Amino acid sequence: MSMKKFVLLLSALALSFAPPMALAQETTPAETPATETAAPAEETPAADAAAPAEAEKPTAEAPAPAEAAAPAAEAAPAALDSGHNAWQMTSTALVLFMTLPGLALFYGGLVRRKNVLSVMAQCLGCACMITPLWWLCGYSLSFSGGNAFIGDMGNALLKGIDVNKTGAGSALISDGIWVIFQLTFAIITPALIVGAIAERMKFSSVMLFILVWMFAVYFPFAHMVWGGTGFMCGPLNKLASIKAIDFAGGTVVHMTSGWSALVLCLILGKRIGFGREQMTPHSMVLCMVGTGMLWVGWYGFNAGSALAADGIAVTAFVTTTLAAATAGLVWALAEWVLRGKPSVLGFCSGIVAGLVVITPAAGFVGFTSSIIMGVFAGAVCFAACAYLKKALGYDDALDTFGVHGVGGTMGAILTGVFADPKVNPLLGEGGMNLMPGLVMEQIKAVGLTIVWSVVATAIIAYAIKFTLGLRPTQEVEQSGLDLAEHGEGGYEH
Amino acid sequence: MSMKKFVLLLSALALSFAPPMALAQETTPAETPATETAAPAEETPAADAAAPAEAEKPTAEAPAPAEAAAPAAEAAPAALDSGHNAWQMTSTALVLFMTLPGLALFYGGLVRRKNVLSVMAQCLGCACMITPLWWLCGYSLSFSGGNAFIGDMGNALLKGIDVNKTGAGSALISDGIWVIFQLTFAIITPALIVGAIAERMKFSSVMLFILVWMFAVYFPFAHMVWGGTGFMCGPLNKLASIKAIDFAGGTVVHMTSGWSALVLCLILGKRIGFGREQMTPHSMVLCMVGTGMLWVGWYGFNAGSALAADGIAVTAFVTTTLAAATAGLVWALAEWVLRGKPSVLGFCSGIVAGLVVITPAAGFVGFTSSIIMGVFAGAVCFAACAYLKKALGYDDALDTFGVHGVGGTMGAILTGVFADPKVNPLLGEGGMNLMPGLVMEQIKAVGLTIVWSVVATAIIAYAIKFTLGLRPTQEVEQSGLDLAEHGEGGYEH
Amino acid sequence: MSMKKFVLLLSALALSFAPPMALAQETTPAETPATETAAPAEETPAADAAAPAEAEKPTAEAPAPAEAAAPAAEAAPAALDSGHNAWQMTSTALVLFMTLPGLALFYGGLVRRKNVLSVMAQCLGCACMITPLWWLCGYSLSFSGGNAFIGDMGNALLKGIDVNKTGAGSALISDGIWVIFQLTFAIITPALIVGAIAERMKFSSVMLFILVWMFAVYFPFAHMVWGGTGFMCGPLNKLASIKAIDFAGGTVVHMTSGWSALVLCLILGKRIGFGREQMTPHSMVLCMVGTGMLWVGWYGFNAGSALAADGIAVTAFVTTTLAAATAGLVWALAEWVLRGKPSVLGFCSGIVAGLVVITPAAGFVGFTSSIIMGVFAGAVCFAACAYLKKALGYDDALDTFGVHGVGGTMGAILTGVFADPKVNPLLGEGGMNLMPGLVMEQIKAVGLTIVWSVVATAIIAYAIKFTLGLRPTQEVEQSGLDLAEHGEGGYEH
Amino acid sequence: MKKVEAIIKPFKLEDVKEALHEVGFEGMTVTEVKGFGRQKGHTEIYRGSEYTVDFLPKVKIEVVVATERVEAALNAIVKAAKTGKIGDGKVFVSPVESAVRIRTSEKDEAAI
Amino acid sequence: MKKVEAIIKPFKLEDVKEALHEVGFEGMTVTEVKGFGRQKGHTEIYRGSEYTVDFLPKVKIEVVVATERVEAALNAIVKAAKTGKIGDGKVFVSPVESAVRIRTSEKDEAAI
Amino acid sequence: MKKVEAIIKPFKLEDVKEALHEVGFEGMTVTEVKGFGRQKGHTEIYRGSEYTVDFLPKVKIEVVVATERVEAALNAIVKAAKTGKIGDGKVFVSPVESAVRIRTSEKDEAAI
Ligand SMILES: Nc1ncnc2c1ncn2[C@@H]1O[C@H](COP(=O)(O)OP(=O)(O)O)[C@@H](O)[C@H]1O
Ligand SMILES: Nc1ncnc2c1ncn2[C@@H]1O[C@H](COP(=O)(O)OP(=O)(O)O)[C@@H](O)[C@H]1O
Ligand SMILES: Nc1ncnc2c1ncn2[C@@H]1O[C@H](COP(=O)(O)OP(=O)(O)O)[C@@H](O)[C@H]1O
Repeated sequence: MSMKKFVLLLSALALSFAPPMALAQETTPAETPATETAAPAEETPAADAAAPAEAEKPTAEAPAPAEAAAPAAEAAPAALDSGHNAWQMTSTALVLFMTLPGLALFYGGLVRRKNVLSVMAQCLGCACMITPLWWLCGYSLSFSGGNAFIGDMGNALLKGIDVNKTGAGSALISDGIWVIFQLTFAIITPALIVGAIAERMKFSSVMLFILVWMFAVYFPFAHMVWGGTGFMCGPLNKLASIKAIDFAGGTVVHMTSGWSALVLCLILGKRIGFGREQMTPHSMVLCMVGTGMLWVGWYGFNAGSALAADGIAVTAFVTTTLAAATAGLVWALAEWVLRGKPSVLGFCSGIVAGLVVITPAAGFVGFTSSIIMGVFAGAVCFAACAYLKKALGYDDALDTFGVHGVGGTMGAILTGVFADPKVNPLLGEGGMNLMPGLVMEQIKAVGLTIVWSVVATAIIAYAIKFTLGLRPTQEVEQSGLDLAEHGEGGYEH
Repeated sequence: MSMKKFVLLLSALALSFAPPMALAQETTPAETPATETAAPAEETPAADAAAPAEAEKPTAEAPAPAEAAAPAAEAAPAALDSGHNAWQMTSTALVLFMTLPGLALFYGGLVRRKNVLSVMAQCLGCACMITPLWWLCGYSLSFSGGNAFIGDMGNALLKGIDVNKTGAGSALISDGIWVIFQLTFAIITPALIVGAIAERMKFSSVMLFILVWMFAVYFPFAHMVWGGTGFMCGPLNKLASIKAIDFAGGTVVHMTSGWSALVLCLILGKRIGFGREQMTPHSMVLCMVGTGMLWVGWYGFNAGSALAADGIAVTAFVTTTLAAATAGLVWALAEWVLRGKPSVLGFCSGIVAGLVVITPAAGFVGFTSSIIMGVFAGAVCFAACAYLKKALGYDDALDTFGVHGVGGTMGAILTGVFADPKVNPLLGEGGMNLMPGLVMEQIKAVGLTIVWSVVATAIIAYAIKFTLGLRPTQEVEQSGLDLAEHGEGGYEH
Repeated sequence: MSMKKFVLLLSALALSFAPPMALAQETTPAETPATETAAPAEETPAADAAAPAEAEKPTAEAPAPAEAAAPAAEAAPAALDSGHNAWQMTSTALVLFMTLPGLALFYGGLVRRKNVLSVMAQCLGCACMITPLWWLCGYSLSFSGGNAFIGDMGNALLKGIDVNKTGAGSALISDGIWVIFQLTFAIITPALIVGAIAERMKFSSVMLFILVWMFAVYFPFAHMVWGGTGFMCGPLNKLASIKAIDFAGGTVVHMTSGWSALVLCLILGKRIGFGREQMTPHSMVLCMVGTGMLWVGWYGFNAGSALAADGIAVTAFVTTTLAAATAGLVWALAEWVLRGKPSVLGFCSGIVAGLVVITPAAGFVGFTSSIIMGVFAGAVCFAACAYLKKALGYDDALDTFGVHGVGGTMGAILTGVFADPKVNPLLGEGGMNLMPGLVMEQIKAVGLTIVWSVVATAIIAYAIKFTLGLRPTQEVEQSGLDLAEHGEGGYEH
Repeated sequence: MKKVEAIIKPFKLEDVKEALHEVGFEGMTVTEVKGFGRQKGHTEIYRGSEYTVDFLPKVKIEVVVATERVEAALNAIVKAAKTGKIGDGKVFVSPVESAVRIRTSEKDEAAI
Repeated sequence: MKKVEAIIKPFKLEDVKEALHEVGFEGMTVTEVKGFGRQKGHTEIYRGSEYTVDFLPKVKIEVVVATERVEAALNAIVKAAKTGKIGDGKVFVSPVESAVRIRTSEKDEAAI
Repeated sequence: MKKVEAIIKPFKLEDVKEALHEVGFEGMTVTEVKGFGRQKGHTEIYRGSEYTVDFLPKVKIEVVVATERVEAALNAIVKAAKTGKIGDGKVFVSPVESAVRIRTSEKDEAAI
């Protein structure tokens, strides 16, 4: 089976990145504990380092590690700032809005009429399942202490989260809103995978896959990239093995979901009738509405990742806008030139691609860089969806891989290329001094993310395939998942 | 007529709660004036009492009574805080978003195609009619001075509302935004009733009913629960006869609308063909989109009710999220186990039920309590809609009673059970010392709300029934209200 | 051709306003340079003048001119205020939301099914094209120095925009967010024109028209009205030839787009089958959803135009609410009385009309004035759409002129009538002393806007007509623009 | 065999279906159609533009029946669909020469 | 009686309806259908996936007429529906044996 | 000429169309219909209210063919549409007396 071969090939390719990682991993055990146990005041990472450069807010983009922030708080108790806190609540609402109903509409419009509710149910299922999970242990495994790869159970049941304290996320916003802000990221990431496997996977299997995947991929990555002791958290962890940067989730969100989506859709197989039947979007109108909501919500995602209503947030706001629009324009123009017509789906896809690509870079790059990244986003993701998919023949139903996988990977690397300490002093010598060799660190982070996502997804997917099974019966698939799996139709008959 | 009997039964049941209320009412005439005339500085309720516990914001959830805030303002003029004010404006926009288009979509998707616009027109009608009414006298009757049951005309035409002053709602947000924030609550409450009577009531009668209902039910309840001299405003009124708490509108919004909806739909009668014809939702897609918007908008509703971007707001934000998702999960799981399939409507209904139940509790309970309340919300409201309605046979078209009536009532009582002074110091001994006997006070508040809503609605509904009439002709109802009442169709034919 | 005559008539009418303008223009060359070169400290306009009246925020509504703010900043460096900045980011997201997907839905629902995507593509095209243009030179031409009519290239490529600096827009928000806030206005303005020419203009011609129109109309007007050296910027430019006021874009946004829309739709001609075929909205549901989003987003538009989360923002928030609802009520009542039925489109049209009319006045008028303006908005725009259009016979497909042209013009004039220095001290003697003769100044501004928009649009439209051509072939128009121009259908077939 | 084809008011579909069931017709095919006839359509006004929607939504029911059972089908339909108001619709009867049940390849009377 | 059944381009519906009215046919039933024939459909491209939509939206008009008026109906339709371009459609005539007006139970010619 | 009218399961449309093409039928008209028959519909539950949706979505294909080619069309359809499960549908054949191609006014066999 060519599909099987493709997965093997991919795993091989993925593993070729592994050696340096393995090395890196070996070295950490020795170093990482040190961070946790000792962490002397003068080594407190981001919090102090960035302070002189940007007096009002210690961390420029990511959480001050809990253990680091605590002593600092004692010395000079950081007060909840109403403005920063207001922005963080707004941002959190905006990121939830991206999934419900943004992504549900974007994806829902692209499937066939008979499957629209199944996609929406999967988005709702993500929100409703992951939220209590986050309370139970998800947040804790992602952000509470732990080693370089995963947190511990210190904040299980959100124990120890005090709304009147700050420092878990940044020194100026409530720890409580930080928890929910991060939750909204944990909700949308697996929901993105839904796009690749749409129209042909059992609801029970989707939910089970996501449940396991959160432990196997999401929590570790949230911890590794944004945790104070994380393996590749350049901005906060002086001892990080990979000193990479990721402003709002290029690796954590888009790459993990994009690459997992590819693998899962390969293992799952193509939709019945793929390449033979019409599988046109049943409502480009819904898709366009979802795009608008995604764009608007993304301001919470990117500018909210500044964890303050400050200059860095504004930088993220500006670069997000410029990249999204530019990529939308480029994609539509590419269609116009190469296919004769600029389509609404082209504009929408380009906009989302631009948003994906700028995500890891949003608070690290300058305005003009974001325009250039937008051009890349539009052009490369267009090519991935229009040519690469055709050439390789996998059935990534709604192009999760083409947009989030390819775009996320490209964005992570370009972030290394365009990152600018003048834009974000945390990168510079006054901060964490991350500039030297940054591109290589980004590539390492990209490699680790691909390997991990591909391998973990393959294992989970095969495990479910041989137990619960992945696909519904042919009859169910042909008559549509909405009726068969949810007992409802999207529209009155 | 069994319907008539049911209404009688209900009124009887309702009145069985009355005696303690009546007693309470008798005692107030003597006490209430005292609040207004004397109100010596040291008795100034919430404002001062809560101050030490939570220095940055005097009132934890509800308006500082105008008369109390005024002198305080002179002593130390409370300045408009840009962050709190920003959050209040955002919240206000979010609550309007809940009605337009959130609720309009949620309800609009659930009716049959031929009635989708009628539901939307009723939502629009609420917004457009109640806004000028609020300016005229609604705000004033709700929040300006007055006695224990209703305000006076002191702020009619919004006279005396100064955007640069604070204190009407809280000491840190502009009085102007407080007025509009409260307006958005006054808009959505009657709009909720629309769900129960959908598809079979004349537009003119709906609007007339709502107009009278605002005076008979909404303004009094807003005043009683959130007014500084209110009959059951525990947090602000030391002399309140019922020392109940209601963070964001369990009694004021969900119970009044839910119980009124039940009575109105009983008096109105069933839709033609009820139980015989297919009355399936014409677009679960719209319903799901509306649900997403309701969830997002509800952050304005609940976290906005903190009247500040502070820790209490964050508590409300967190508990709202946890309860909504948990209830959605529980409802869908209940369907899965009991009916074989988890439906999109199940997720959506559960989410809304969770939001309803947490509303009165949002800023008063801890994280884990909100998860428990979410479980109750999902399970009990599911049972109410799936079994109770069937057993009793009333035609609550879109389950306003099952979700808002049942959920609101349960939420109000559970708020008493789970309220925690460690979460909100206002409840504790350093604050208003509301904990002793709180559950009983909540039950009294619930009883009064049911009696008042049921009786008032019955009177108004019968009055309209015997004058203007409630229902359109059979032909109009069968061909759909959209064309007959609004001269339009929801979709091109 | 009656159409040609009408355009001529209009131009004649337009030019009859010209003489006083011409005069005004003549006098400026002498005065304007002075502003730029000298601009002595004591003449620094708004920034200082308004300061005593409203200590916390120097400019009440519009940008402090860059050159004026700079020296002030040196003396006492204005810090980025987290609350104001948070509100500005929220507002910016809200204004984008108005276009994507708000306006796209509002307009998209009103066209026939076969053209829904073409309207959406035009909205997307505006966002994606104008954003990079804004970065390239649009912002600079609008807000960087320059003469009384147009800015210069000082901020091309957003050079010199520093997110950590303030003053470009107001002294308390980041210059970066000011740039993007203004961008969202630059996006929605041409998108409004799309409504008039819907269903019958080539996509390429629409985009080309808009591209040129931005240079010919939008950038100049943004500069003239809101630029510190602008020709008719009363609040900031002591030397302005027309001392008019426009809070959030009555002239800049609604009048330019409304009048241009009228001229363009006249030159373009009517849709094939106009007056003979059914051209009913294909989905009033989408239109209603769009209306809700427009209303909610408009809070960003109007209250965001305060450039701070202060009392003026709250004033704008309140007046916006009151005017929108009142106008919606009045329009629906007018239909009810005159046509027998209140329609959803009536509510929606009224709401939008109210929002348009209050736009120039939002932060300048009192509450009760906004109710009166709402009544005018509902009544006059209803008459314009229901009677004027019929009488004159032009095919303004979605009533851009009837609502934005007529409403914007009326709003600009009524702003002069109802402006109140007690509401906004900037208008009074302690501020810029704009009250004397304000109505006449407003009328001058209105006249200049009409002349300029009409003439510029006529020239651009004829130029495109005789080169690229304006209309698609008859067959394309009849089979729908979606398939022919974008290769997609709005809904599955 | 004959095809009995009825054009009726949409809200009568349920009644007609039941009436047909009662006299033993289980199979039928239903199509949503637009009808023009004496019954007037309605007027819609959108911001001053008046549109007369001259068609009315109708439902077409097709039942193929053995020739001797035409009368039974016809009567059942007419009785159930009648409201007595204009626009109730028509029933047409036309010849069908053969029928095949796809599943079994049964022919003619056996197929329906 | 005969059934005259025309499959035409959708945008010609209005013209055909008027033409039929002019020669005295008031009643008709219209169905939205998809047509396959010589006329080619169009191609849609969604992110690189090409779909040939091989059907075209058409409208089917059914008029039941007295046998002697078939020619009149046919001519009216053909004249009004013709554009001369491929895909204009067809008209088919087939026998109808009886008709009933549901409202009045009138039969045959009186029913249509 | 005859009209061959088949009511089939929607997902078989593509197969039937191809089968007809293969034996030389290029033109046909397709309508979305709802079928009632022995095949059971499904149940939908909305918050406790159960609805039995008793119709099933079907597709109706109409091909007008020369009398001698009826058999070919019939066979092609039956073969392609068969799944062997209940609800596969029916094919009906009925007489057509004349046909006109609107574009050219060609008549009868030449028109189809
Ligand atoms: N000659 C006809 N051919 C086909 N359908 C017809 C014909 N006349 C009427 N109909 C159909 O019957 C429906 C009802 O006819 P109408 O004249 O309105 O009322 P009535 O059936 O009461 O006479 C029409 O809407 C149309 O669908
Ligand atoms: N044999 C047929 N049976 C039924 N309908 C047909 C047949 N041939 C064509 N049609 C219908 O007529 C329409 C027009 O036919 P087509 O071959 O495209 O063009 P023309 O009518 O100009 O020859 C088709 O789309 C189809 O709906
Ligand atoms: N007597 C009939 N007249 C018209 N259509 C029929 C008739 N009987 C069945 N049909 C159509 O054929 C479809 C299939 O019939 P059904 O009885 O369910 O299964 P089968 O074709 O396997 O016998 C039905 O859904 C209906 O559309």
